[in-house]
Parts: sequence; C-alpha cells; structure tokens
Amino acid sequence: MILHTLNRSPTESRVYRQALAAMGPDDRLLLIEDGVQGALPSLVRHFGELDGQLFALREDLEARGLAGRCAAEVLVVDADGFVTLTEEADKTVSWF
Amino acid sequence: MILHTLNRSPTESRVYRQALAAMGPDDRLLLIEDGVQGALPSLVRHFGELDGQLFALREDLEARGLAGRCAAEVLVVDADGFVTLTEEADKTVSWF
Amino acid sequence: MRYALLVQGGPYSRQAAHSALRFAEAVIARRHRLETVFFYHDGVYNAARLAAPPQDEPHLVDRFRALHEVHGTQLKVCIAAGLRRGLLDEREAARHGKQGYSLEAPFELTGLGQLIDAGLSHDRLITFSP
Amino acid sequence: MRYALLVQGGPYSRQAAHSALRFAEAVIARRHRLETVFFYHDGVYNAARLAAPPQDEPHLVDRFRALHEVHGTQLKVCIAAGLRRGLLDEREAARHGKQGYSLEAPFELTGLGQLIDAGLSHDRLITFSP
Amino acid sequence: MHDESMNGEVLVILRHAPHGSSWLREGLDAALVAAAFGRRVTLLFIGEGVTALVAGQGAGALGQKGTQPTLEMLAMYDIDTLLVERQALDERGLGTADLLLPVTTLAPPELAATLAAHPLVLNF
Amino acid sequence: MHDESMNGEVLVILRHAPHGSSWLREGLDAALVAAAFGRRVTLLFIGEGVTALVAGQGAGALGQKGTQPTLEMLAMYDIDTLLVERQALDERGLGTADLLLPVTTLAPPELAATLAAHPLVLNF
Repeated sequence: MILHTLNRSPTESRVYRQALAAMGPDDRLLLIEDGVQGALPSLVRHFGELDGQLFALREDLEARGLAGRCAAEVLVVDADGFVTLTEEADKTVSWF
Repeated sequence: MILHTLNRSPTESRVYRQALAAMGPDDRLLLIEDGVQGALPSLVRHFGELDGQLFALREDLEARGLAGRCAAEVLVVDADGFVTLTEEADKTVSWF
Repeated sequence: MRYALLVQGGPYSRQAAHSALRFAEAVIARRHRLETVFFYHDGVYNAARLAAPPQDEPHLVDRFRALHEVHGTQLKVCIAAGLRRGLLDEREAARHGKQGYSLEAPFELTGLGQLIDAGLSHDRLITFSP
Repeated sequence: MRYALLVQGGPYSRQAAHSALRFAEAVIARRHRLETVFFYHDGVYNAARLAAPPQDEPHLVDRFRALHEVHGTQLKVCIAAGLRRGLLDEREAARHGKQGYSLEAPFELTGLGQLIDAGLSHDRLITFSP
Repeated sequence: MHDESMNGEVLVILRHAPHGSSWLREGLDAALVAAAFGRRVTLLFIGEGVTALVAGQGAGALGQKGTQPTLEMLAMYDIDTLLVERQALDERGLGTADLLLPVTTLAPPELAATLAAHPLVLNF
Repeated sequence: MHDESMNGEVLVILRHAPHGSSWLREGLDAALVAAAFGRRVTLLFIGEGVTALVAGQGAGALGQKGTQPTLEMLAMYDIDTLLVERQALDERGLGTADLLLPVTTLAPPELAATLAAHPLVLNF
C-alpha cells in the first residue's frame, strides 16, 4: 500500500489526475497544504470514489478556516495521524 | 489593448482559464516557456476562438522541438516580436 | 520607450530569469531604454553573489550585472523578500549581527515602493514569473 | 523506524519546509529516529546561513539546525543544486575562487548518491515539495 | 457592478491561497506599500485567491502567521475596493457571508473592464 | 506491457517539460546517480514529462543546454527501461515515432503496478 500526498487544489492544478491514475486499489491519498481545498464538498467529486482512502490534514484545514467545511467522506488526520499513515504504507509518493 | 503572457501548459495548470476570463475583446495572449505546449493542434482548442490574438514564442517552441508542430491559427513571433507586442499593448499582464 | 522588468523566478529552478534576460536583450536591440529590473519573490535569488553554475551554463548573476554595466540598468532587489531568503548586503548583515554578505553591488536592496514607482512611471512593465 | 525527509521547496516561498519541520516533530514525538533530511531543488535554500526572517516568523534555518543538535539528524544539501543557487561552504567557495560562504555546519554539501542511499536504506522517505 | 470606484491606479490581483505559498502575502505587501505611497489601490481576488477571504483562519505550520490579520488592516490603508470573482466563490460553495470583509462580486465580463481601467496591474 | 524488466530498484517519475523548470534535469540527475551507484533504474514519463522525449529539441534561452543530450546518454548508464504514459502522448497528438528513444507505453492500470514494483519512487 502506497500513501500519496497531494499539495495542490484540483481547481488550479491537474496534478490530482496524475495522482489518481497512479493509485492502486488499496492506496491512500492525503491532501496537505493547498491540497486540502479539495476536501470542500463542492470539490471532493474530483477524487471520484475513494471510500475510506481519502484523507486531509487537520492543521492545514484549520489554518485556512476550512476545518468545519470538509465533505463527510474525507477522513481528517492531524500531524500524528500523518506519521501513522506513513508507518502503515510501504512508501510515500509526493504529488505537487 | 492588454498583452497577456501565459507560461503554463493547459494540460497541467488551469491558469489559462483565468487568463481567458480576464481578456477583453481586443486583448492578445502570448504563450511562452512551458505555455507554448498549448500551441499544439490537439491542445489549442483550450483557448477557444482567439482569431489573430493567439501568439507563441518561437524560441521557446524551438527549444522544445515543437516549432514544426504548431497549430495553423497560432501566430509565431520571436523575441523581437515579443517586444513589439509589448510596445503595441497599453500594458502586459503575466499569468503563471 | 522606458522599460522596467519584474523578475519573480529564481535562477535555474524556473525559466523566468532566462526569459527576462532574453527579453532584455531584445528590448535593448530595439533601442528602448531598459531602466530597471526589479527582483521580487524568488527572483531575489538572482542576486546571490556566490552562485557557481557549471561553466557550460549561462551565469545569470553575471548577465544581470552586465545589463547594469553596459546599459545602466538599475538592479533593485526587494529588501523584505531578500532578508527572508538570506540575501543581505554588508549594511543589512551588520544590522542583523551577521558576518559576511550575500548580495553585492550593482544589485541594491530597496523597498517595494520602487516597484510601484517603476510600474507607474516607466512606459512599460513586463513581468517574468516562475 | 528510521525516517528520511526530502525537502524540495525553499523557505517562505512555499509551505514545503514548514510542513517538513512539522512532520519531523511528529515523527520524533512518535519515537521514530529522524536520521536524515536531504535538501534538493529549491530546498537547498533552507540552508542559507544569512536568512533574516522577521522576528515574529519561524526561523526555518534555526529549526533545521535544532533537529541536528537535539536529535542528531543529518542535514544534507545536494552539492550540484546548491552551487547553482549560490550555496557554498568554505571549501567550495575557496575552490571557486570566491570570498565568504553561504552555508555552514551542521548543513553539509553532499552528492545526490546520498539521497538514493537514504531512500533505499531508511525505512521511510517522505518528500515535501513546493 | 462596474462603477467609478473600481478605477484606482493600481490593481493587485490575488490568485493564491493563504499559507501554501508566499504569493498572497507578497501580493498584499505590494498593495499596502502602494496605498502607503498614496496610490488608489484595488484588490481583485480570483481563482484560489478567494479563499484568502474565508473567515476563521489560523496560524500556519510552526505558528507562521497567516494573512488574515493583514486583510483586517486594509481599511486603515484606505483599501476598500475588494473585488471577488463570483464564479470562484460558486465553484467552492462559498458565499459572501462566509467572507471576512465586505466585497463586490464580479461576473466574468467585468474582469476585463477592471484590468483595462487600472494603469498598473500586478498579478500575484 | 508489464514484465520483469520493470522491476528495478529505483523508479524516477518525470512529469515536467524541458527548459521551463529544472525538475526534468534534476530528476534525470537523480536517475543517473542511482545508476552510477549500481542501482537498476526505471524512468516513467507522465503528463507533460512526455515532451522531454520529443525529437529535435534545441538549446534554451541564453543558450542553456537542454536535457536531450542527457537522455541520449541513458544507455551508457544502463538505463534502458523507459516507460511512457500512453494517454499523455495521445493528449498531445504524439506517437512513439515522434520520440528520441525507444519506449514502452503504459495503459492507465499499469501505472500503479509500476509504482508498487519499485522499492524507491522519486517523483519529479
């Protein structure tokens, strides 16, 4: 299982499509930095069906005033949870 | 008349939509750097109808091996032509 | 016409500085006056005096310096953007209690007000971004 | 576990270095060993010794240095990426005939081979990009 | 709505989110400096830039201060023309009630007029 | 097609065009160094990265040398597994005949298998 991180909003950069194309069936995607904007209910559709595999970093949501605006299907983790995700994954790939 | 420059490919960045949205009816758009990829026949459709207003920088096309691959409707100018475009425009806005 | 350039991309990482220098030469070849190059955002890194690119690559710091020496172009580096990124002249280094300096003449640290001035007082301002 | 981080974004311009430092603290808090931070692309600018950010902002260079001092983390700067961007230690400055230097211990200039080594020999490599 | 108040001297376009990069901060700095030098300044938020105005922002990683305090100071600098691309709000499910400050929303055809009306346009 | 030859130790993903940024050059440098240290290296070109392989490139602005000479040296470093995302070629109207070097094209489902098969993945 690979953990993919994404730090761009799907409204600005198409790199999210590359990340999705490279994901295996059990891989996970963590939205960080400007990427957390993708957790908004109106934007989360860009990620299609990622049930239980789509995460967003709490600290980055909070810094942007978006913590209370996340789509329900996004799993919110803090920095400690980010480390846990990297422990559980065989490797981590950064998309930017 | 405003000259807009764009240095990103429409396949990677959605900033081209911002540039198009900000263009007035007589404005011009010059593709430079990685933006010249947008002059390829299969990508030029992203710019809609810009008859006579869509330019691409020759030197950047040549450096990328794309000089002979440009769509017919793109007006190719060299660095001297770039300066001329800035002379003719009231101002120049950079999109990146 | 009187031209100013705004360079916002660092050397090597992005093409912006290369594009700006190519444009600068074309401006001068068309007999305009290139009065000012203003460096902002990562563009301030173009003023790093210790840059040591491989010998078969263009030396961007030297190319900007040549614009000043041959054509009198002023090379203005935003002081706030520069300090954050470690670009200090001797005076700023002393003021911050640091030894050595990383930016040297003819590059000069100036305030952002000079960018606004250049934008409003020159005939043209052309921006090269990363 | 043994962790390595790869930092590819410059300080202040992008969040990458901030994110890396926040992650580094969380790694250490979870009792892992943060052995190496490798700086590549614009990440090398994080080693600029003259950085002078405003006092109410985090001082990234000092924060990385603290990782070394407190936790023994090695701070490795790609030499090729560094030289192009003006980051030289005393030895490289002398070798290139330049006065002064812009990078100081505990940051060290190393080859890219050390990134490959870290990636293959550590349990985890996490990248923070601009 | 396009009216006379949009015809400042300096238009600063803000297209980046807070925290992820320094573009927003550096764009705001340019606006504040222009205003401090007595220029009439208009801010135009488009694309991701509209998220700069979302209420309830905090400090960034490592406690890096965000841009919200700067935005709250704009009135002191007499920067009161804040234009926002309506489409960018819609795309993100945001309304003007979600924003920190009162703004004027612009429909697409008004963008070009805004750029044309300002002698100096800085795009961040 | 996915086969054993894809199972190198180091996968370097190249996603950027030549000249516009240093990502392509720096990614290739990482690949060359890994190979020089005796690692089996696979290159994967996706998105805009496929334009790195277009034949007939020249020097950049100010004569900056491009990455084409480096690509032509890959065989000397025993880097001969060049994988290319088929969709990225299609989107740009390119075919393998337009490219500098022989490559293996990958359909979308093969991308994930390629990432999974390499212990170290560096994404540029």
